[in-house]
Amino acid sequence: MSSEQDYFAVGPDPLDLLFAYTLATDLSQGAVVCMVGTVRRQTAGRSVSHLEYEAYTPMALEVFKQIATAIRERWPATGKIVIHHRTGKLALGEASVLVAVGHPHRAAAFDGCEYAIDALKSDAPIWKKEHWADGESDWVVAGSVGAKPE
Amino acid sequence: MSSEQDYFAVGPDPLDLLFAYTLATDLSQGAVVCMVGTVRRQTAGRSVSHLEYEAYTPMALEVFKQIATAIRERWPATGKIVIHHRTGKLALGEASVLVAVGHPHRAAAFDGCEYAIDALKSDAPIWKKEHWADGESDWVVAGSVGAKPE
Amino acid sequence: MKVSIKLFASYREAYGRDEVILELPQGTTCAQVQAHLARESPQLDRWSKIVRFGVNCQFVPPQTALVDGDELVLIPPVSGG
Amino acid sequence: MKVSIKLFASYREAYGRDEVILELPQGTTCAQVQAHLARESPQLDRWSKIVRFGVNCQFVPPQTALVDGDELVLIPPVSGG
Repeated sequence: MSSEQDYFAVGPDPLDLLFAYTLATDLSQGAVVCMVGTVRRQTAGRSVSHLEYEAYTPMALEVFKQIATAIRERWPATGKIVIHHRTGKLALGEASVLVAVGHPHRAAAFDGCEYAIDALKSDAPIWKKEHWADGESDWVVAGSVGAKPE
Repeated sequence: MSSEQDYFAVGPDPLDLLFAYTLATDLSQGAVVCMVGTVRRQTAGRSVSHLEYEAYTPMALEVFKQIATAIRERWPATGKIVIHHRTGKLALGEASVLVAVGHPHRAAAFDGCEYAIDALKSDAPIWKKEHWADGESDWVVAGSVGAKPE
Repeated sequence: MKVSIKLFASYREAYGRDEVILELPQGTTCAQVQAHLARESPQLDRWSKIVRFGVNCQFVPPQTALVDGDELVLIPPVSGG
Repeated sequence: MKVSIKLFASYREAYGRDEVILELPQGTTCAQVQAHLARESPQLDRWSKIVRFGVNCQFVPPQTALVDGDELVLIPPVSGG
Protein backbone atom coordinates (compact mmCIF):
# COMPACT_ATOMS: atom_id res chain seq x y z
CA MET A 1 0.00 0.00 0.00
CA SER A 2 1.63 3.25 -1.02
CA SER A 3 2.08 5.48 1.91
CA GLU A 4 3.59 8.48 0.26
CA GLN A 5 0.34 10.26 1.11
CA ASP A 6 1.29 10.08 4.78
CA TYR A 7 3.10 12.70 6.80
CA PHE A 8 5.32 11.65 9.69
CA ALA A 9 7.42 14.06 11.71
CA VAL A 10 9.34 14.21 14.97
CA GLY A 11 10.86 17.49 15.97
CA PRO A 12 10.83 20.65 18.04
CA ASP A 13 8.49 22.77 15.94
CA PRO A 14 5.00 23.44 17.34
CA LEU A 15 2.33 21.12 15.93
CA ASP A 16 -0.03 22.51 13.30
CA LEU A 17 -3.50 21.00 13.51
CA LEU A 18 -4.79 22.75 10.42
CA PHE A 19 -1.81 21.59 8.39
CA ALA A 20 -2.39 18.03 9.54
CA TYR A 21 -6.10 18.24 8.80
CA THR A 22 -5.57 19.66 5.31
CA LEU A 23 -3.14 16.86 4.63
CA ALA A 24 -5.43 14.17 5.97
CA THR A 25 -8.50 15.23 4.06
CA ASP A 26 -9.09 14.69 0.37
CA LEU A 27 -12.06 14.16 -1.82
CA SER A 28 -12.42 10.51 -1.08
CA GLN A 29 -12.50 10.96 2.68
CA GLY A 30 -15.82 11.22 4.43
CA ALA A 31 -14.26 11.72 7.81
CA VAL A 32 -11.00 12.87 9.33
CA VAL A 33 -10.37 12.18 12.99
CA CYS A 34 -7.56 14.06 14.73
CA MET A 35 -6.28 13.49 18.23
CA VAL A 36 -4.07 16.05 19.91
CA GLY A 37 -2.25 15.24 23.16
CA THR A 38 -1.46 18.24 25.30
CA VAL A 39 0.66 18.95 28.36
CA ARG A 40 -1.58 18.64 31.36
CA ARG A 41 -1.37 20.81 34.43
CA GLN A 42 -1.32 17.78 36.66
CA THR A 43 -0.48 14.13 36.44
CA ALA A 44 -1.40 11.84 39.31
CA GLY A 45 -2.21 14.87 41.41
CA ARG A 46 1.24 16.42 41.10
CA SER A 47 1.31 19.80 39.42
CA VAL A 48 3.50 19.96 36.34
CA SER A 49 5.78 22.86 35.47
CA HIS A 50 6.74 21.69 31.99
CA LEU A 51 7.62 18.59 30.03
CA GLU A 52 10.60 17.55 28.00
CA TYR A 53 10.49 15.01 25.17
CA GLU A 54 13.42 13.15 23.70
CA ALA A 55 13.22 10.92 20.65
CA TYR A 56 15.37 8.56 18.67
CA THR A 57 14.03 10.22 15.56
CA PRO A 58 15.03 7.82 12.78
CA MET A 59 13.53 4.84 14.60
CA ALA A 60 10.45 6.81 15.71
CA LEU A 61 9.74 7.62 12.06
CA GLU A 62 10.23 3.95 11.19
CA VAL A 63 7.73 2.97 13.90
CA PHE A 64 5.24 5.54 12.56
CA LYS A 65 5.50 3.94 9.11
CA GLN A 66 4.89 0.50 10.56
CA ILE A 67 1.86 1.85 12.47
CA ALA A 68 0.45 3.21 9.19
CA THR A 69 1.00 -0.14 7.48
CA ALA A 70 -0.79 -1.94 10.30
CA ILE A 71 -3.70 0.52 10.13
CA ARG A 72 -4.10 -0.07 6.41
CA GLU A 73 -4.08 -3.82 6.91
CA ARG A 74 -6.98 -3.56 9.34
CA TRP A 75 -8.86 -0.73 7.63
CA PRO A 76 -7.88 -1.01 3.95
CA ALA A 77 -9.83 2.03 2.75
CA THR A 78 -7.89 4.29 5.12
CA GLY A 79 -6.71 7.39 3.30
CA LYS A 80 -3.98 9.63 4.62
CA ILE A 81 -2.31 9.27 7.99
CA VAL A 82 -0.51 12.06 9.82
CA ILE A 83 1.63 11.41 12.92
CA HIS A 84 3.59 14.29 14.37
CA HIS A 85 5.38 14.24 17.72
CA ARG A 86 7.18 17.16 19.31
CA THR A 87 10.54 17.02 21.02
CA GLY A 88 12.25 19.43 23.39
CA LYS A 89 10.71 21.56 26.11
CA LEU A 90 6.92 21.96 26.20
CA ALA A 91 4.93 24.35 28.37
CA LEU A 92 1.55 23.59 29.93
CA GLY A 93 -1.19 23.35 27.36
CA GLU A 94 1.14 22.89 24.42
CA ALA A 95 0.46 20.03 22.00
CA SER A 96 2.95 17.17 22.27
CA VAL A 97 1.49 14.77 19.71
CA LEU A 98 -0.96 14.92 16.86
CA VAL A 99 -2.45 12.04 14.93
CA ALA A 100 -4.89 12.44 12.04
CA VAL A 101 -6.49 9.70 9.97
CA GLY A 102 -8.79 10.07 6.99
CA HIS A 103 -11.27 7.42 5.88
CA PRO A 104 -14.47 7.33 3.83
CA HIS A 105 -16.37 6.26 6.99
CA ARG A 106 -16.05 7.84 10.39
CA ALA A 107 -16.06 4.66 12.50
CA ALA A 108 -12.89 3.42 10.81
CA ALA A 109 -11.33 6.90 11.04
CA PHE A 110 -11.91 6.86 14.80
CA ASP A 111 -10.55 3.32 15.15
CA GLY A 112 -7.49 3.99 13.01
CA CYS A 113 -6.68 7.20 14.87
CA GLU A 114 -7.00 5.57 18.29
CA TYR A 115 -4.93 2.59 17.11
CA ALA A 116 -2.20 4.98 15.95
CA ILE A 117 -1.84 6.87 19.24
CA ASP A 118 -2.01 3.68 21.31
CA ALA A 119 0.67 2.02 19.16
CA LEU A 120 2.83 5.14 19.26
CA LYS A 121 2.66 5.23 23.03
CA SER A 122 3.68 1.60 23.33
CA ASP A 123 6.37 1.37 20.65
CA ALA A 124 7.75 4.73 19.50
CA PRO A 125 11.23 5.38 20.95
CA ILE A 126 10.15 8.66 22.55
CA TRP A 127 10.59 9.57 26.18
CA LYS A 128 8.85 12.14 28.35
CA LYS A 129 10.49 13.82 31.31
CA GLU A 130 8.07 15.49 33.68
CA HIS A 131 9.30 18.58 35.49
CA TRP A 132 7.05 19.25 38.45
CA ALA A 133 6.28 22.54 40.15
CA ASP A 134 8.27 21.44 43.20
CA GLY A 135 11.41 21.42 41.07
CA GLU A 136 11.78 17.67 40.89
CA SER A 137 11.70 15.84 37.57
CA ASP A 138 11.85 12.29 36.27
CA TRP A 139 11.41 10.22 33.16
CA VAL A 140 7.91 8.89 32.99
CA VAL A 141 7.59 5.12 33.24
CA ALA A 142 4.20 3.92 31.95
CA GLY A 143 2.35 2.14 34.71
CA SER A 144 4.41 3.69 37.44
CA VAL A 145 2.73 6.13 39.83
CA GLY A 146 3.75 9.15 37.85
CA ALA A 147 2.17 8.03 34.60
CA LYS A 148 -1.57 7.49 34.71
CA PRO A 149 -2.72 6.19 31.30
CA GLU A 150 -3.11 9.33 29.28
CA MET B 1 -22.90 19.94 35.03
CA SER B 2 -22.26 23.39 33.74
CA SER B 3 -21.89 23.42 30.04
CA GLU B 4 -21.14 27.04 29.44
CA GLN B 5 -17.71 25.84 28.32
CA ASP B 6 -19.31 24.21 25.31
CA TYR B 7 -19.72 25.70 21.87
CA PHE B 8 -22.67 24.67 19.69
CA ALA B 9 -23.41 26.21 16.33
CA VAL B 10 -25.51 25.51 13.26
CA GLY B 11 -25.14 27.84 10.31
CA PRO B 12 -23.74 28.61 6.89
CA ASP B 13 -20.28 29.80 7.85
CA PRO B 14 -17.35 27.51 7.01
CA LEU B 15 -16.20 25.39 9.94
CA ASP B 16 -13.01 26.40 11.75
CA LEU B 17 -11.06 23.43 13.09
CA LEU B 18 -8.44 25.53 14.85
CA PHE B 19 -11.12 27.58 16.55
CA ALA B 20 -12.84 24.43 17.74
CA TYR B 21 -9.58 22.92 18.94
CA THR B 22 -8.56 26.05 20.84
CA LEU B 23 -11.96 26.04 22.49
CA ALA B 24 -11.82 22.38 23.35
CA THR B 25 -8.41 22.39 24.89
CA ASP B 26 -7.51 23.79 28.28
CA LEU B 27 -4.97 23.04 30.92
CA SER B 28 -6.86 20.17 32.43
CA GLN B 29 -7.27 18.31 29.15
CA GLY B 30 -4.76 15.68 28.27
CA ALA B 31 -6.39 14.94 24.92
CA VAL B 32 -8.70 16.61 22.43
CA VAL B 33 -10.28 14.48 19.74
CA CYS B 34 -11.86 16.23 16.75
CA MET B 35 -13.88 14.62 14.00
CA VAL B 36 -14.58 16.47 10.78
CA GLY B 37 -17.12 15.18 8.27
CA THR B 38 -16.51 16.28 4.71
CA VAL B 39 -18.42 16.18 1.45
CA ARG B 40 -17.37 13.06 -0.38
CA ARG B 41 -16.92 12.78 -4.09
CA GLN B 42 -19.07 9.71 -4.23
CA THR B 43 -21.76 8.05 -2.17
CA ALA B 44 -22.80 4.52 -3.03
CA GLY B 45 -20.87 4.78 -6.28
CA ARG B 46 -22.77 7.81 -7.53
CA SER B 47 -20.62 10.89 -8.09
CA VAL B 48 -21.73 13.90 -6.12
CA SER B 49 -21.81 17.44 -7.47
CA HIS B 50 -22.54 19.19 -4.20
CA LEU B 51 -24.60 18.87 -1.02
CA GLU B 52 -27.20 21.02 0.62
CA TYR B 53 -27.96 20.97 4.35
CA GLU B 54 -31.08 22.27 6.02
CA ALA B 55 -31.57 22.47 9.78
CA TYR B 56 -34.24 23.31 12.30
CA THR B 57 -31.63 25.33 14.13
CA PRO B 58 -33.20 25.95 17.52
CA MET B 59 -34.00 22.26 18.00
CA ALA B 60 -30.63 21.15 16.60
CA LEU B 61 -28.90 23.30 19.23
CA GLU B 62 -31.15 21.78 21.88
CA VAL B 63 -30.20 18.29 20.72
CA PHE B 64 -26.49 19.24 20.84
CA LYS B 65 -26.94 20.32 24.48
CA GLN B 66 -28.63 17.04 25.33
CA ILE B 67 -25.81 15.13 23.62
CA ALA B 68 -23.28 17.03 25.77
CA THR B 69 -25.24 16.21 28.92
CA ALA B 70 -25.34 12.54 27.97
CA ILE B 71 -21.57 12.54 27.31
CA ARG B 72 -20.85 14.04 30.73
CA GLU B 73 -23.06 11.44 32.38
CA ARG B 74 -21.02 8.64 30.83
CA TRP B 75 -17.61 10.33 30.98
CA PRO B 76 -17.84 12.74 33.93
CA ALA B 77 -14.35 14.22 33.56
CA THR B 78 -15.13 15.36 30.02
CA GLY B 79 -14.05 18.95 29.55
CA LYS B 80 -15.25 21.10 26.70
CA ILE B 81 -17.45 19.93 23.86
CA VAL B 82 -17.74 21.63 20.46
CA ILE B 83 -20.42 20.67 17.93
CA HIS B 84 -20.69 22.74 14.78
CA HIS B 85 -22.81 21.82 11.76
CA ARG B 86 -22.96 23.73 8.51
CA THR B 87 -26.09 24.54 6.56
CA GLY B 88 -26.60 25.68 3.00
CA LYS B 89 -24.70 24.61 -0.11
CA LEU B 90 -21.42 22.71 0.32
CA ALA B 91 -18.91 21.87 -2.40
CA LEU B 92 -16.89 18.65 -2.60
CA GLY B 93 -14.31 18.41 0.15
CA GLU B 94 -15.88 21.08 2.33
CA ALA B 95 -16.45 20.28 5.99
CA SER B 96 -20.10 19.73 6.92
CA VAL B 97 -19.76 18.88 10.60
CA LEU B 98 -17.14 19.21 13.28
CA VAL B 99 -17.15 17.68 16.74
CA ALA B 100 -14.40 18.21 19.31
CA VAL B 101 -14.23 16.76 22.82
CA GLY B 102 -11.58 17.41 25.46
CA HIS B 103 -10.83 14.99 28.29
CA PRO B 104 -7.88 14.34 30.62
CA HIS B 105 -7.53 10.86 29.02
CA ARG B 106 -7.56 10.11 25.32
CA ALA B 107 -9.72 6.95 25.42
CA ALA B 108 -12.67 8.88 26.86
CA ALA B 109 -12.03 11.77 24.44
CA PHE B 110 -12.31 9.30 21.54
CA ASP B 111 -15.44 7.68 22.97
CA GLY B 112 -17.15 10.99 23.73
CA CYS B 113 -16.37 12.38 20.29
CA GLU B 114 -17.67 9.29 18.50
CA TYR B 115 -20.76 9.25 20.72
CA ALA B 116 -21.44 12.88 19.81
CA ILE B 117 -21.31 12.41 16.03
CA ASP B 118 -23.35 9.19 16.18
CA ALA B 119 -26.03 10.85 18.33
CA LEU B 120 -26.06 13.92 16.09
CA LYS B 121 -26.61 11.77 13.03
CA SER B 122 -29.49 9.91 14.62
CA ASP B 123 -31.29 12.79 16.41
CA ALA B 124 -30.32 16.26 15.21
CA PRO B 125 -33.07 17.77 13.01
CA ILE B 126 -30.69 18.31 10.09
CA TRP B 127 -31.27 17.08 6.55
CA LYS B 128 -28.84 16.51 3.71
CA LYS B 129 -29.80 16.80 0.07
CA GLU B 130 -27.38 15.15 -2.33
CA HIS B 131 -27.02 16.73 -5.76
CA TRP B 132 -25.40 14.22 -8.11
CA ALA B 133 -23.30 14.92 -11.15
CA ASP B 134 -26.10 13.63 -13.39
CA GLY B 135 -28.28 16.53 -12.23
CA GLU B 136 -30.59 14.51 -10.06
CA SER B 137 -30.90 15.20 -6.35
CA ASP B 138 -32.73 13.83 -3.35
CA TRP B 139 -32.91 14.06 0.41
CA VAL B 140 -30.78 11.40 1.97
CA VAL B 141 -32.63 8.75 3.93
CA ALA B 142 -30.32 6.86 6.28
CA GLY B 143 -30.34 3.19 5.43
CA SER B 144 -31.62 3.72 1.92
CA VAL B 145 -29.29 2.97 -1.01
CA GLY B 146 -28.16 6.55 -1.28
CA ALA B 147 -26.88 6.82 2.25
CA LYS B 148 -24.16 4.33 3.20
CA PRO B 149 -23.30 4.82 6.85
CA GLU B 150 -20.85 7.71 6.81
CA MET C 1 -56.48 26.47 19.10
CA LYS C 2 -53.71 27.77 16.80
CA VAL C 3 -50.56 25.72 16.15
CA SER C 4 -47.67 26.59 13.83
CA ILE C 5 -46.33 23.62 11.91
CA LYS C 6 -42.77 23.78 10.68
CA LEU C 7 -41.87 21.74 7.59
CA PHE C 8 -38.37 20.80 6.45
CA ALA C 9 -36.60 18.99 3.64
CA SER C 10 -38.80 16.51 1.82
CA TYR C 11 -41.87 17.68 3.78
CA ARG C 12 -41.32 21.29 2.79
CA GLU C 13 -40.86 20.29 -0.84
CA ALA C 14 -43.84 17.93 -0.85
CA TYR C 15 -46.09 20.47 0.83
CA GLY C 16 -44.63 23.50 -0.94
CA ARG C 17 -44.34 25.61 2.17
CA ASP C 18 -42.01 25.71 5.19
CA GLU C 19 -44.63 26.79 7.70
CA VAL C 20 -48.33 26.30 8.12
CA ILE C 21 -50.49 27.85 10.81
CA LEU C 22 -53.43 25.59 11.56
CA GLU C 23 -56.59 26.17 13.52
CA LEU C 24 -57.18 22.87 15.30
CA PRO C 25 -59.66 21.50 17.81
CA GLN C 26 -58.38 21.21 21.41
CA GLY C 27 -56.42 18.01 22.08
CA THR C 28 -55.42 17.34 18.49
CA THR C 29 -52.34 15.09 18.55
CA CYS C 30 -49.17 15.32 16.51
CA ALA C 31 -50.05 12.14 14.60
CA GLN C 32 -53.43 13.61 13.67
CA VAL C 33 -51.73 16.71 12.26
CA GLN C 34 -49.47 14.49 10.15
CA ALA C 35 -52.49 12.58 8.86
CA HIS C 36 -54.27 15.84 8.10
CA LEU C 37 -51.33 17.15 6.03
CA ALA C 38 -50.87 13.80 4.29
CA ARG C 39 -54.50 13.92 3.11
CA GLU C 40 -53.68 17.21 1.40
CA SER C 41 -50.32 16.04 0.02
CA PRO C 42 -50.32 12.27 -0.51
CA GLN C 43 -46.53 12.31 -1.15
CA LEU C 44 -46.14 12.81 2.59
CA ASP C 45 -47.55 9.36 3.12
CA ARG C 46 -44.25 7.62 2.53
CA TRP C 47 -42.91 9.15 5.76
CA SER C 48 -46.00 8.73 7.94
CA LYS C 49 -44.64 5.61 9.68
CA ILE C 50 -41.16 7.04 10.34
CA VAL C 51 -41.79 10.75 10.84
CA ARG C 52 -40.84 12.07 14.26
CA PHE C 53 -42.37 15.01 16.07
CA GLY C 54 -40.85 17.94 17.93
CA VAL C 55 -42.85 20.34 20.06
CA ASN C 56 -41.06 23.45 21.27
CA CYS C 57 -37.72 21.90 20.34
CA GLN C 58 -38.24 18.66 22.25
CA PHE C 59 -38.96 15.25 20.73
CA VAL C 60 -42.46 14.07 21.68
CA PRO C 61 -44.37 10.82 21.04
CA PRO C 62 -46.91 10.86 18.17
CA GLN C 63 -49.90 10.78 20.54
CA THR C 64 -48.86 14.00 22.29
CA ALA C 65 -51.76 16.43 22.41
CA LEU C 66 -50.93 19.93 21.18
CA VAL C 67 -51.86 23.13 23.00
CA ASP C 68 -52.53 26.60 21.72
CA GLY C 69 -49.37 28.35 20.48
CA ASP C 70 -47.28 25.19 20.23
CA GLU C 71 -44.62 24.99 17.51
CA LEU C 72 -44.79 21.52 16.03
CA VAL C 73 -42.07 20.29 13.68
CA LEU C 74 -42.58 17.22 11.50
CA ILE C 75 -39.19 15.52 11.29
CA PRO C 76 -38.65 13.24 8.29
CA PRO C 77 -35.62 10.92 8.49
CA VAL C 78 -32.64 13.07 9.45
CA SER C 79 -29.27 13.01 7.68
CA GLY C 80 -26.97 15.40 9.47
CA GLY C 81 -23.21 14.91 9.77
CA MET D 1 33.88 -5.66 15.78
CA LYS D 2 32.79 -2.02 16.39
CA VAL D 3 29.24 -1.15 17.41
CA SER D 4 27.80 2.27 18.23
CA ILE D 5 25.43 2.27 21.18
CA LYS D 6 22.87 5.05 21.39
CA LEU D 7 21.58 6.00 24.84
CA PHE D 8 18.46 7.98 25.58
CA ALA D 9 16.53 9.44 28.51
CA SER D 10 17.28 7.69 31.80
CA TYR D 11 20.04 5.61 30.16
CA ARG D 12 21.78 8.71 28.86
CA GLU D 13 21.55 10.37 32.25
CA ALA D 14 22.65 7.28 34.15
CA TYR D 15 25.56 6.65 31.80
CA GLY D 16 26.42 10.32 31.30
CA ARG D 17 26.74 10.03 27.53
CA ASP D 18 24.37 9.70 24.60
CA GLU D 19 26.62 7.53 22.49
CA VAL D 20 29.27 4.94 23.13
CA ILE D 21 31.38 3.19 20.53
CA LEU D 22 32.34 -0.26 21.75
CA GLU D 23 34.88 -2.76 20.48
CA LEU D 24 33.14 -6.10 20.97
CA PRO D 25 33.94 -9.74 20.19
CA GLN D 26 32.06 -11.23 17.20
CA GLY D 27 28.58 -12.47 18.07
CA THR D 28 28.05 -10.32 21.15
CA THR D 29 24.30 -10.06 21.73
CA CYS D 30 22.26 -6.99 22.64
CA ALA D 31 21.56 -8.39 26.11
CA GLN D 32 25.29 -8.83 26.72
CA VAL D 33 25.90 -5.19 25.78
CA GLN D 34 23.23 -4.12 28.29
CA ALA D 35 24.86 -6.25 30.97
CA HIS D 36 28.27 -4.80 30.12
CA LEU D 37 27.01 -1.21 30.49
CA ALA D 38 25.09 -2.04 33.66
CA ARG D 39 28.32 -3.32 35.25
CA GLU D 40 29.83 0.13 34.65
CA SER D 41 26.68 2.04 35.76
CA PRO D 42 24.66 0.03 38.26
CA GLN D 43 21.76 2.51 38.05
CA LEU D 44 21.04 0.94 34.66
CA ASP D 45 20.16 -2.26 36.43
CA ARG D 46 16.62 -1.19 37.23
CA TRP D 47 15.79 -1.29 33.53
CA SER D 48 17.62 -4.49 32.60
CA LYS D 49 14.49 -6.65 32.63
CA ILE D 50 12.34 -4.20 30.67
CA VAL D 51 14.82 -2.55 28.32
CA ARG D 52 14.16 -3.14 24.64
CA PHE D 53 16.66 -3.18 21.84
CA GLY D 54 16.71 -1.56 18.42
CA VAL D 55 19.25 -2.39 15.75
CA ASN D 56 19.32 -0.16 12.68
CA CYS D 57 15.93 1.25 13.65
CA GLN D 58 14.17 -2.08 14.02
CA PHE D 59 13.14 -3.74 17.29
CA VAL D 60 15.16 -6.92 17.87
CA PRO D 61 15.03 -9.65 20.55
CA PRO D 62 17.65 -9.41 23.35
CA GLN D 63 19.58 -12.44 22.07
CA THR D 64 20.18 -10.87 18.66
CA ALA D 65 23.87 -11.06 17.75
CA LEU D 66 25.37 -7.75 16.65
CA VAL D 67 27.56 -7.31 13.59
CA ASP D 68 30.27 -4.82 12.81
CA GLY D 69 28.91 -1.31 12.22
CA ASP D 70 25.51 -1.96 13.77
CA GLU D 71 23.78 0.92 15.55
CA LEU D 72 22.26 -0.48 18.72
CA VAL D 73 19.81 1.59 20.75
CA LEU D 74 18.91 0.63 24.34
CA ILE D 75 15.26 1.57 24.78
CA PRO D 76 14.13 2.15 28.38
CA PRO D 77 10.35 2.26 28.92
CA VAL D 78 8.93 4.69 26.37
CA SER D 79 6.51 7.51 27.16
CA GLY D 80 5.65 9.28 23.96
CA GLY D 81 2.25 10.89 23.32
